[in-house]
Amino acid sequence: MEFVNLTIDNKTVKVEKGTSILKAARSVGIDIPTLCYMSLGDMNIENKPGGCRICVVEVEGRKNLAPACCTDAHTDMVIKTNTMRVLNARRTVLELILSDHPADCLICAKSGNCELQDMAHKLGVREIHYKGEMSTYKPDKSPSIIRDMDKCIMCRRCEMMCNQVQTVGALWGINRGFEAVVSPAFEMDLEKSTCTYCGQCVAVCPTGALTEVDHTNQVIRALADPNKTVVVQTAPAVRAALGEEFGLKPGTLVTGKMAAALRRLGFDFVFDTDFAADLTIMEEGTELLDRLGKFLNGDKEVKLPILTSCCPGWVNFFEKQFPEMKDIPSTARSPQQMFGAIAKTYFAEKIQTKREDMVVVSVMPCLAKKYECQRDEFATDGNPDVDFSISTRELANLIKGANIDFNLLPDEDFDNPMGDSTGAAVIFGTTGGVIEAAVRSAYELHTKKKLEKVDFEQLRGLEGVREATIDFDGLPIRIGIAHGLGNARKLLEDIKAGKSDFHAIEIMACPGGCIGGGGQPLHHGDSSILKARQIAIYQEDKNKPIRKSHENPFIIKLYEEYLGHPMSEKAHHLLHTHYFDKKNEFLIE
Amino acid sequence: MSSVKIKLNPAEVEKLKEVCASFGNQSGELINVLHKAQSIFGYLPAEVQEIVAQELNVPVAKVYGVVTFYSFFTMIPKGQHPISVCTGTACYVRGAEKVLDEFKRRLKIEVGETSADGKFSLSCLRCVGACGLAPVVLVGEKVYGRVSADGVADILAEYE
Amino acid sequence: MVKIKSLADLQKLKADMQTKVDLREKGESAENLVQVKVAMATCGIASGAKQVMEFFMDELEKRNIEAVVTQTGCMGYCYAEPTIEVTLPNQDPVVFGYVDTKKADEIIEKYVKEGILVDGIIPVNYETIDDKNK
Amino acid sequence: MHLLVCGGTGCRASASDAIVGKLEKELEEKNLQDDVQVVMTGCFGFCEKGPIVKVLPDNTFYVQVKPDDAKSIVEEHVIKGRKVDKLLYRDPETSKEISDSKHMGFYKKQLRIALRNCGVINPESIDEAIARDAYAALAKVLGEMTPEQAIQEMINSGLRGRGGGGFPTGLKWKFAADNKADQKYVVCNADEGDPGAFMDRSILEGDPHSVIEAMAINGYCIGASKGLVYIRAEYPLAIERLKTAINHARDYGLLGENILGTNFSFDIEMRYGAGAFVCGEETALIHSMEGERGEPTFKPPFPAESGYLGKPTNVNNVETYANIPVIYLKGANWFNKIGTEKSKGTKVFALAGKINNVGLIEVPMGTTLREVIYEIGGGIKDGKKFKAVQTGGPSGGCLTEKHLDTPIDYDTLIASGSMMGSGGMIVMDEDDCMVSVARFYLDFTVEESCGKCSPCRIGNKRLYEQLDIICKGKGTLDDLDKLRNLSHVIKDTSLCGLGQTSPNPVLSTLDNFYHEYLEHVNDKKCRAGVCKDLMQYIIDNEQCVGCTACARVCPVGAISGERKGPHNIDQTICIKCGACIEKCKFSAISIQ
Repeated sequence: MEFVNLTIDNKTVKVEKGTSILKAARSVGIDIPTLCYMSLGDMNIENKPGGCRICVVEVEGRKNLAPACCTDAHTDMVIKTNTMRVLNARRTVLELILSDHPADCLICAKSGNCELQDMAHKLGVREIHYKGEMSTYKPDKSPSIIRDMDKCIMCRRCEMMCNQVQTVGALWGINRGFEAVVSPAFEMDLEKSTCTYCGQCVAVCPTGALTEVDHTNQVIRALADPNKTVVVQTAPAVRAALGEEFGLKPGTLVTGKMAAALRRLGFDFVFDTDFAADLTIMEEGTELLDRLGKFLNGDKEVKLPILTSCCPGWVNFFEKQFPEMKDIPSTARSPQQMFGAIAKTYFAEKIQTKREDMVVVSVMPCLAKKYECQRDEFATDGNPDVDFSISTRELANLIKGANIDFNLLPDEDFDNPMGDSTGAAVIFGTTGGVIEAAVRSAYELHTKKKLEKVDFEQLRGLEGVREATIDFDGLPIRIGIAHGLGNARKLLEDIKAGKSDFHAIEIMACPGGCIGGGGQPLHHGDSSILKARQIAIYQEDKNKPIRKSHENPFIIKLYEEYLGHPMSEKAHHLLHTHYFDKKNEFLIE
Repeated sequence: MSSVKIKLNPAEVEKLKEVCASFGNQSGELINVLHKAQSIFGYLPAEVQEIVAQELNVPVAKVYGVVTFYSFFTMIPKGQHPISVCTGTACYVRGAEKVLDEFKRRLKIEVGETSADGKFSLSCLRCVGACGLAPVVLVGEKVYGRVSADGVADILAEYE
Repeated sequence: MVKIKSLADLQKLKADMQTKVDLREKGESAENLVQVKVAMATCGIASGAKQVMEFFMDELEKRNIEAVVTQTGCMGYCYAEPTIEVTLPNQDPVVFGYVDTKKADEIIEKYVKEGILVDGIIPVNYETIDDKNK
Repeated sequence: MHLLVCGGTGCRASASDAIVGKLEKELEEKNLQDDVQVVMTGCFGFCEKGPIVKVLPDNTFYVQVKPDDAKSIVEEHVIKGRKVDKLLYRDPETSKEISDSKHMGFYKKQLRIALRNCGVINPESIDEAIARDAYAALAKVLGEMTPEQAIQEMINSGLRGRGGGGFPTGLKWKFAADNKADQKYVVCNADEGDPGAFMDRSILEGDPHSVIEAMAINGYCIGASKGLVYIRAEYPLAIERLKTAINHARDYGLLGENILGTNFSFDIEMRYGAGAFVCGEETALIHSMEGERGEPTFKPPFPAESGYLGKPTNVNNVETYANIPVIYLKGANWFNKIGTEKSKGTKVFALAGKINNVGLIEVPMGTTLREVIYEIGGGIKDGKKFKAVQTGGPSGGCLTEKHLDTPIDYDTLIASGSMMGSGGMIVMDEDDCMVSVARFYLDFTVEESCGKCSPCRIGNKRLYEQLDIICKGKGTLDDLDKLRNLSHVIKDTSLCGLGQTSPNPVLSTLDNFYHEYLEHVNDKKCRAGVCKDLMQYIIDNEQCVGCTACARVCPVGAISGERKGPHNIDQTICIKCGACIEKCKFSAISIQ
């Protein structure tokens, strides 16, 4: 390994060759501010267009200032990060950015969590000396995401996520000069674009330009309505991240406090999406075994691999970009929707409440869930199975707004019957988790043998595309895993080309899986946060007394009392779905 | 963008697809393809960009991003007689702005627009390299040199 | 089309083409060259100016004298056709009358090569054609 | 006898192709088509007086020729040997006709290296080019030199990039040569985007083979077998001529496999620009060639390391290439004797603006601005007073009287607050308002900024707005300080050359014409009478006869008055269109 020695603010620094000035400076505690720069290094995600010019520093012998994020450190460089010249330039550039940014911080959704606001604070901007025309764009509200491009600072993070990481191609830089902005084609609404609502653009947006559609008011209204029974479900990944919004260390599990908070918010039943995740394994696992069995028996009608279908961003992706493959994914609905369907039938009957009087709220790490619960196929007579889906961030806002001191809450349990779950369900929150949960059950159901060890380490990790072979008692099952839609695309292209030898593939739209979802507390480019959440998820799994879905007593009871058996007609009706070709059609004859 | 989709001439669409194929449907040839597309259709409406996107297998957002980056590409159909006023420096210091203003005034359109009857469209261009004739105006392919604001009416009259 | 496969090919082509553009190079530096203008109006041609001109062109090249031979209009000395005007570098032009190929040979050998005037000069004030036309 | 007709864009715009047609027709009628050759050449440079027809061998230079003049040229000059007086150039000072271009002030001080064949050969004939030594340098390099030697020769010549930056060409080649790769590229930047600059276009139109040859030499030196020309789509003639030249070179085997019997292979493809000034920046150009938005990326990595398709790439501009074959033929030592200590050779300028002889000129480095403007340019048009000369296009600055005797080279121009740029040179006179000129350039920059980095995207917009406020008479002294600070920050922090130089017109006018800024700010006056908001149209009651003509023509109804009585202009309504002043037959309206 080759090293270089340089001086930054009179400190001698030794770093590996190829290290940027920014990283070199940070390694000795000199925190050069950045705005457009963002790195999730471990996941190979980096945004450094060198566009904002906030991180400029003075390099001796160079005629202009150098951007620290994309200038490599070289031996004998003498760098100053805080001279008069640098400070003036940095502040002037920030003032310029602010001069084209609405000053409505007080009412902005990102207020308090905005990197631009933080920067203005850090640099102590008290006056904007340069004023002039401001960019104005038509606001765009899709079912999941709001685009307010007046607030865009052209950091291009969203564009990078949408194209390089997700290969969705919904957002691109358009126009040039002062009019340049990131937008869908023809400045059409996001809803009409190839957007999957994965929300990764929102997750990385440093300002209020991209935010989620806020449903907290609808939830408050439902809670205040005495005629409504309000049921809440919380997705696995939420408990591993919610604490961050209350100053807790990333990776702190707050399952018990979360249940307590939801109860104090006034939800009538505090349930868990994990319950539905166990149910998903029953249906999806059975479908896998069914297709596998037919396939091995030479049934030409059956196609493999089977792909998971829990992730609504992923469903949107293949419906819009690979509609010709829409018969490959499992028909099992996502846990959110299975939960809603069971809540408004089985459970509603149990508590003798009419469907219309029940409101199902989901708390999700995800923005695509907002769109998913609005899909026509998930409603009965216009009444949706899940009424509102709110993000982890929105839940935190609800709790804060209700004057609840989250950190002082006791740990409480979920309610029954739909609050009980297994360790298999909780790992749905991370990449590799769904397939591991499926393997745990499918193995036992297929081989009729008990698993010696339920931890499948070979399925875990943060590698973008992973593969493993699991021995089903002599039958080698080939499993693929992809997270991030760009990685998913690679596997899909292979299947399309007939090059795939997998029996089952798990796909999650967001890098890291749901722990890195678009609705989670903002990571601001710190990938250690995602890792901590993943560790927490596996910890929760370990803590659970039951770790295989088919052993969940309430699931067993649900089949006994209501559904019959997996893939029964009733199960089909309530728990399965079908997919649509949503590729944009041209109106050309 | 208007929500009403326009109907493209099928023969021209076929030609466009052939153009894409002649460039091996390579995404790197996007700009070359757009040049040819614009010469086929006269402009690049959304529908044309969608076909190009599909043929070259690139997101349509990217095609739009490229189209809006380069001033040579236009999404507005040009008038029957496209008028381009050179606003290069040489023309500027010799009074191109007054000439441009006169065209705007007489045609009642702004730069980048097409007159209501579709007859004239007005655009600016940067230096055709005929600085000796500054200020220069192009109507279609025809070059008018040493144009003054007074001469604008005469030029327009040629096409009335 | 024949490919140029070597330096020799290229040089040969250049040599072939040289004469074609020679005029332009020499035109640029005409005052450093011998200029021969042959009056080629009707009267001159009738008196054999064309042959004289061809003779000059061939012979000057054969004898390795860099010169520009051009035709021009009537010089006004119709009585002495064919007339030619010879301008040596940095000298005033001299007009010769009654030039036939024999005379032409003499002009090349004596005047052009050595600067010695020969018989047949039209005794005028050495007005150049350019001046004359004004 | 040869009749050379200028086929540059400027002259063609004035129907020079019709002249060719007419000449040919006339010659045919007189049965002279075999004796007299009509050739359409590249630009002669003297665009102000175009279309140009040059008659060889007597080197007669006809100016402002119209197609109808073909008859007199053939009948008078060709047949009778008499020069056509009315088509001769007249010296603006002595009013004497000058028939030989050499004696014209415009050409006297010029030294044509890059333009050596422009206006001399038929650009569509490879044979004529070869006769003028085209491809001889390539033959020499391939036959006698190793790539290392050839690069060293280029370094020794001292040639610097003519596209604006002035980076030593030989060194650039060396970097690209030093990076090993299976494929490398040679790129010719022909995306000339400076408003008011047309050097590259003229070279491509007049002498395309010199560029092709130089690219091949470049390819040999760095180990590239592929060349790309990135050319503006707005240059149809240059594209056509270049394509023809490439095809001819291929036919002759001067492009393609095993050139001149060696194992060096090289071919050239065309890529088209689509109207983005920023694509003159090499990383932006490369992205554009790859079918992307032409946004620059941070260097390093330099294209020499990772360029087109991620491969080592060398980018040079057209004029740089045009210099190269001669350098190899005549030797580095010949070339580096021309010019100044640090800037060798010549530079082509597009001379335009308020000057008598607009055109394309090539002068040795070290020529003074005074020589260019007064001797070559023939002084200021209409006897007005010289005010400033703008060099380097939107990246350059405005120089004044006091800079006139500065020898022009890369370094002196930068020291004077301007830059060489690609070679636009715009002359301004007393009627030009320097604040407006700065605003004009910023308007250009704002439109051409790619928008990627904030100082350029927003900063230039704010600069423009500040200048606009000043032009409208609403500026304050404080604004002038802000302009200066903002300009410095934009230069200091922008991502690419566009932003790093875009404030130059502002800074140089602030430095050299601060008094004009002060007048706009303090006195609300524009001495050049350019800023509309600082003018008033006034009707002189004494002169006005009350004919009502002005009131009738006023588009906004700002003029009132009784018939036969004096009229008055309401300044709050007046839009200063000037219609009234044109209509008034009694000189009663004036601008104040």
